[in-house]
Amino acid sequence: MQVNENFEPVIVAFCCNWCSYAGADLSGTNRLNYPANVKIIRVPCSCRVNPMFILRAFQRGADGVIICGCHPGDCHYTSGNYFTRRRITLLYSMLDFLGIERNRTRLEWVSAAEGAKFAAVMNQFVEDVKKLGPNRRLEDLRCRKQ
Amino acid sequence: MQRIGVFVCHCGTNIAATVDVKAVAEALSHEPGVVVSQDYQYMCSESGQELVKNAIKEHGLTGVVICSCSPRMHENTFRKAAASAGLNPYLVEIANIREQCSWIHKDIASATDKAIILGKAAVAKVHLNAPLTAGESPVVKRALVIGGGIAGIQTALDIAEAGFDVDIVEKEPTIGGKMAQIDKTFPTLDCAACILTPKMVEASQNEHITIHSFSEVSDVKGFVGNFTVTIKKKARYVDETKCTGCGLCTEKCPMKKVPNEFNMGLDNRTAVYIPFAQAVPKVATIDPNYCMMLKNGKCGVCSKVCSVGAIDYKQTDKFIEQKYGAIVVATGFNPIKLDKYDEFAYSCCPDVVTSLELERLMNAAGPNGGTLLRPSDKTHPHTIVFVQCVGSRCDDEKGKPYCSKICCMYTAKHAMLIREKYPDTEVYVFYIDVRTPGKNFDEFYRRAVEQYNVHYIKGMVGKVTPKADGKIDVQASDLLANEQLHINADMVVLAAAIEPDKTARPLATMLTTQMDTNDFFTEAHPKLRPVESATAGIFLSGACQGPKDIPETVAQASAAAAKAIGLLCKNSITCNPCVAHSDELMCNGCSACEKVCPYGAITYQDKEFRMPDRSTAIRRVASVNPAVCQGCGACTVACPSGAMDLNGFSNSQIMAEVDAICK
Amino acid sequence: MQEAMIKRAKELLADGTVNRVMGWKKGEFAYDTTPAVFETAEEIDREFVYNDFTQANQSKYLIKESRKEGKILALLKPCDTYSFNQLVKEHRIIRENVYVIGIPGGPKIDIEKIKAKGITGITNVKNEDFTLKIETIYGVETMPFYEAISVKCESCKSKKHVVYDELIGEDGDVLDSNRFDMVEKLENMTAQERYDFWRGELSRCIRCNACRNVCPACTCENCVFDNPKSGIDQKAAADSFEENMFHIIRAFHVAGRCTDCGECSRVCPQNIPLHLLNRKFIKDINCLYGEYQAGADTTSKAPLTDYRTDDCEPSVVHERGAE
Amino acid sequence: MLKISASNLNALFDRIAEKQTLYIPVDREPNVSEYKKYESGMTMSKALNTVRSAKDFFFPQTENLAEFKMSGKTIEVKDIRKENEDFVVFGVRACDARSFGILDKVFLSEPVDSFYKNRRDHGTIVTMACTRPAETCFCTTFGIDPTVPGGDVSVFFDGENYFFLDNTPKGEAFVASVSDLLENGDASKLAEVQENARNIMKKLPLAGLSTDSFGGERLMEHFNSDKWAELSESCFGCGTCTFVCPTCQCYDIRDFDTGNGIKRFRCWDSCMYSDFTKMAHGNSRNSQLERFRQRFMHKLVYFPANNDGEFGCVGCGRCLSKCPISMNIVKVMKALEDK
Repeated sequence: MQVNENFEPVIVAFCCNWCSYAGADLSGTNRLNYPANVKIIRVPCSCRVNPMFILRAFQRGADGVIICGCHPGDCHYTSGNYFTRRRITLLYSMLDFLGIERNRTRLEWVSAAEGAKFAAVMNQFVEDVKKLGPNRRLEDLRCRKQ
Repeated sequence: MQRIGVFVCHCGTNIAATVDVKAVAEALSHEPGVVVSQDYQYMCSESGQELVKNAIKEHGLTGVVICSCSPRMHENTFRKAAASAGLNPYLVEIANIREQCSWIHKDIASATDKAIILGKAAVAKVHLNAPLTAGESPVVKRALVIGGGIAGIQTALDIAEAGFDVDIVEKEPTIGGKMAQIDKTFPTLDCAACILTPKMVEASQNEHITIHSFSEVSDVKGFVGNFTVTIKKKARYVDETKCTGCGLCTEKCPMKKVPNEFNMGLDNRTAVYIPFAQAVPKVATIDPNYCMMLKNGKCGVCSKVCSVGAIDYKQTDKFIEQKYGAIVVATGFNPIKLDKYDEFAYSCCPDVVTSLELERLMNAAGPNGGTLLRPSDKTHPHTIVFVQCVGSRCDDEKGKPYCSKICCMYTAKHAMLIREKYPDTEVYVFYIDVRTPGKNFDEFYRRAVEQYNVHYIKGMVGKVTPKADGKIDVQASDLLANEQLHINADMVVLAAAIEPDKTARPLATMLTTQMDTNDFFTEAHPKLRPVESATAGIFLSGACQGPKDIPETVAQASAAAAKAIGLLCKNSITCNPCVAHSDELMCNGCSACEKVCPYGAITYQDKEFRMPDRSTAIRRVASVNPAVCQGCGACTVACPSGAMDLNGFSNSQIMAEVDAICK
Repeated sequence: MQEAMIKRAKELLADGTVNRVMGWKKGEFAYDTTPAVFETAEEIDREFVYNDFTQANQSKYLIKESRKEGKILALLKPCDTYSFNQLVKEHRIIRENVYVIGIPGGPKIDIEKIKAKGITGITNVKNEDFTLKIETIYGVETMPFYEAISVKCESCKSKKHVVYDELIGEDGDVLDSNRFDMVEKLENMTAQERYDFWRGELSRCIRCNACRNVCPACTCENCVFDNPKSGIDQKAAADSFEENMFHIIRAFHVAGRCTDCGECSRVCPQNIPLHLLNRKFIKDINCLYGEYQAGADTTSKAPLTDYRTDDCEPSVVHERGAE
Repeated sequence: MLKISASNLNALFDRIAEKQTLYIPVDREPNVSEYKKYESGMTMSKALNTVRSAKDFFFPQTENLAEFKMSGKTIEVKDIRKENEDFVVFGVRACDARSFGILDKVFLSEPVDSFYKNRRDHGTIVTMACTRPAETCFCTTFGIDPTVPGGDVSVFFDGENYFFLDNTPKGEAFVASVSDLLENGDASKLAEVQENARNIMKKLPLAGLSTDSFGGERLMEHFNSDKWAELSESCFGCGTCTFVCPTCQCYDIRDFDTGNGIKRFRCWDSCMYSDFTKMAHGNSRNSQLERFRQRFMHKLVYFPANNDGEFGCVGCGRCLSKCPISMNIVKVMKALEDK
């Protein structure tokens, strides 16, 4: 596949407040690099992420969406990420069914201690999305930047 | 019209070295609604906060965006600053341009661009922030302890010690639980009754403690600080207030063939009974399954002999309702039933017993007065085989996947006691692993092996077969010697796995607390909140949360008490205002939100509504109790109509952030 | 069958068990039956009809009807009973106010399949030994019955009534249906092929909302797509994204609740196979979280309000083989 | 009369498409047709009519009206109107041809809708006479003769040849532009074909339907009829009838925030929808009965009252075949008409 070196994808990352957002902070504290393409939105729990938000991001021009939450079993709210896991699995499966590229979506479990993992996950994800090129199958043409 | 102030922090050079903070402030000053946009060396410093406060007053700000370090660091600092300047603290948003920007990027241009986008997202969000007020709800200064074993007793005593009223609900006629049935305790070998019964008496005499024995919790409503609990006092056909516990009725009762639960059915009791001599309350109870009077109206002996007229055959179940601020669950455990373990001949051979049965057989108050005799022929056993992990660490559906934790130690105790008292007895212990973590535990086990010559054999017992001569053939494998063994035993003792009491699951449903697949209550956090349930105001004490020995149980009981006391000390609870709320006009009443709420914060009620066409309709709608909701947001996604939303993280706020980032 | 239903409905009206009967009313042609509520025996005699064309799922009407004074008789086909049960489970239908008679279901005929043969001017359709005799103003035409079976009946999942107070005719069994074949076929395509397929289908959407409004799982007081406060309201699909958005979100909102009654595809004026989206979710749920049939009972936990600690990770989607 | 043989029809299409955009009805599935932009090799559908009406060409489902661009705190308004290109719609039936007249009354009366007018000015409508009507047809109820279909150019088919008759100057220009492909032909068979079709129309199940009981003067009587409750009770409130209808012309105007600006667009609306007529004070029609009544009152009473007795329905029958519950204007008329 041809990779456009100049393509800078827009990546939206939803991070739960208790684990993954703290994990992201930790990767900052440890000065672990990941691309500036990633912009984080803080949510109380990964189970707060409504499929609407994910579609909204793609509509508005995101090229990749990643959701990060506490590891299963470690949810601050005990069960939130278990619901997340089912919902997001089904949603991603549906997007795949509609022919949307699978690698534009991801769910990762990152604990507050896993700063290194957070950076590694983001590096990998940005690279994967770069390979895919701009999101064309699930964008709203009206929102495309002129 | 919104008047938003943006404050960009340099954090010394932490931010300013990689982010052009002046450019960020300049760019954000052009965002809609932004009336002031400034940068400063250290925004969290006293003078930095002053800058924010002054701007709030000077510009009449309706929202504040701080571009700085992580909100996990200083969100509270800036909220407090805003509040002191008269702005609702929840109108402050933080853009994290340090941990999530300046510290991870090296290129100034891209880091600055990103910081601007993060700032724009925060501005977009703060446009939609609503002023929130933390609510308060009063705390009823009374605790309920469910279960009157050593866990429940200890918790109740500790709470009472702090000066709060506490009720114990115990389903049996007496408190004491499993510990009352135990003979000696490891690793000190002191007498269980000697350390437990004084506590039972102390509980019964404490002015702050009320014991509801022979009672069950039948309904729980409400939430942290304000539970309403219905307690069912089961009919015991004896007036507790009159009965003196003299025991005359139990002597005279003609129905003497009732299996005695306290002695694990190894001997009999009468239909009217007091479970054991030191029972608390020491009050008789009539067993309606066996009492001739209650069954067919022919007898009445107990009533005739009772000098205080305490017998009341017409007594019925009574329900009392009481309000509590905190509830502690201490429902304990039971050994599993072994009827599926045919290979150990438990059902067919009386000389194959469980460890708890052995406790009674060896107890001075037990069926044999403390002399260890075979149940079948009352002879002295010379060879005893202990089988470990019966139903524990088990892959199949007969048993439990977990380690029951206490068996290794009590078996060592049993083996040691038998060797001590009956040195002519050979004792074999078949084990998978011997697990002895705990203070003085391993020393204890080694004493059993080294000092008392107990034969520990790593291996499995394959089959136990009763023989015609009254002996028992134990067929086993010795994994270390790699050989098959046959032991000609007189008794076999099975270390049955322990499981949570059967009353726990319906109770968990009433309490809206969570359980794992084994029916143990789930703690709010396995490491950091081990004695709290995820449901606020519900605490966990003892083996209901997982297998435990006595010292651990008591430690957890006191910890649970401390947590309950911490709650009861408060006059009211301040609630997190970032909680879910339901728009009743949009709610369908489908219950999806209720099903995903881990806290039981959502209830439904039928309400009358005036419909747009001016008719009146009764609709089932959800409401969220803000005192119970913890703000996870699971319900907001489960709700298809969007009636459920979350304060501080509303659908529109998050979408505004998405839009700003993707712009 | 129609006679037995009329007889029993009139009996229940007469003895006061019910005060209304929900059924189907004759139309202008042989095939255009309309769901209707009857209040008298005379109305029933005059207009009640049950035939090969009475396809409409009546469960959704019972939300409103079960909240009215008195009790209503519902005549439910096997597939309708699933929707009914699901609505009872979600507290939408008040069960006590409905007397349910289970009636035999399809296969029903889709008039459009007859018209697709070029047959027009239809004045009557008779089913004679599984051959349709279609009378038209241009003469009589015939076609095999099975070629005219409606899409929803072609892959019938169950002939069993999961709820009823009494039955007319015999109860059947849950069937081993082929309903996931098309989903599977699509899954086996490449992402590009799937994208092209769905673009072709969904681009025809005119956002008439027929699929949503007929759907017994879509019973929101105010749909997010109609509610300006939701942030995703839209009146028309002004961009291809919005066509996708509407159908994805709608399928997601009914995931785990959709009984696969097939009404969405039946009513789509543009013949978009919308049921495939719902079936995709049903298939995924069955494969990933264990067999689940919405509406089969009124007590089980719906898959999306439930979880297991050992559920699979979303990577199962990403690892499904090459795109 | 000028004609072209059936075998040469595609040559005609190719010629038209050279100069203008041409739309013809094409089968999507057997006998399910839709208008498509003509590309060489496409075959014209033999189905009686398209699923969607032809109103889309002049009144599309969504249409941008204006754009606002925001830079910082300033707003710039952009007029995005531009002159349309010429186009031809081929194969429009008499009912749809009549619908344009109804839409014209709405959009071309003052104030003139410039978006609509622009499209109308640039579109040439080539109609096709009906020979094989369906049971759902009732255009004759509204005085339409489907064998004389109107439009800028009427086309008649006698089984072998297509005959062209221009009705307007635009039609004349159209015929002239393709005259080298046409030849003079004997149209004698046409009268027979037309007579045959008219006879079929008389035998159709809905042939007896009449508008006698309707019109502006019957307003209060019909508005207050107790039949509406029963008629509307099964209506789900979807917009299928309005969206397949060639004469429904209600729309909503909305703003879409793209993140970089606002696009103001209009889109079809349906009086069947619960938020139709929702205003700041609330909604004046809160029940499905009121909404349902509105649609049929509009077509049968209000519209003729304001438009010299012309009804707002052309009898195309689309709503009869597409309503999910088979409730439609015919059933309404039959329920309300004088017995």
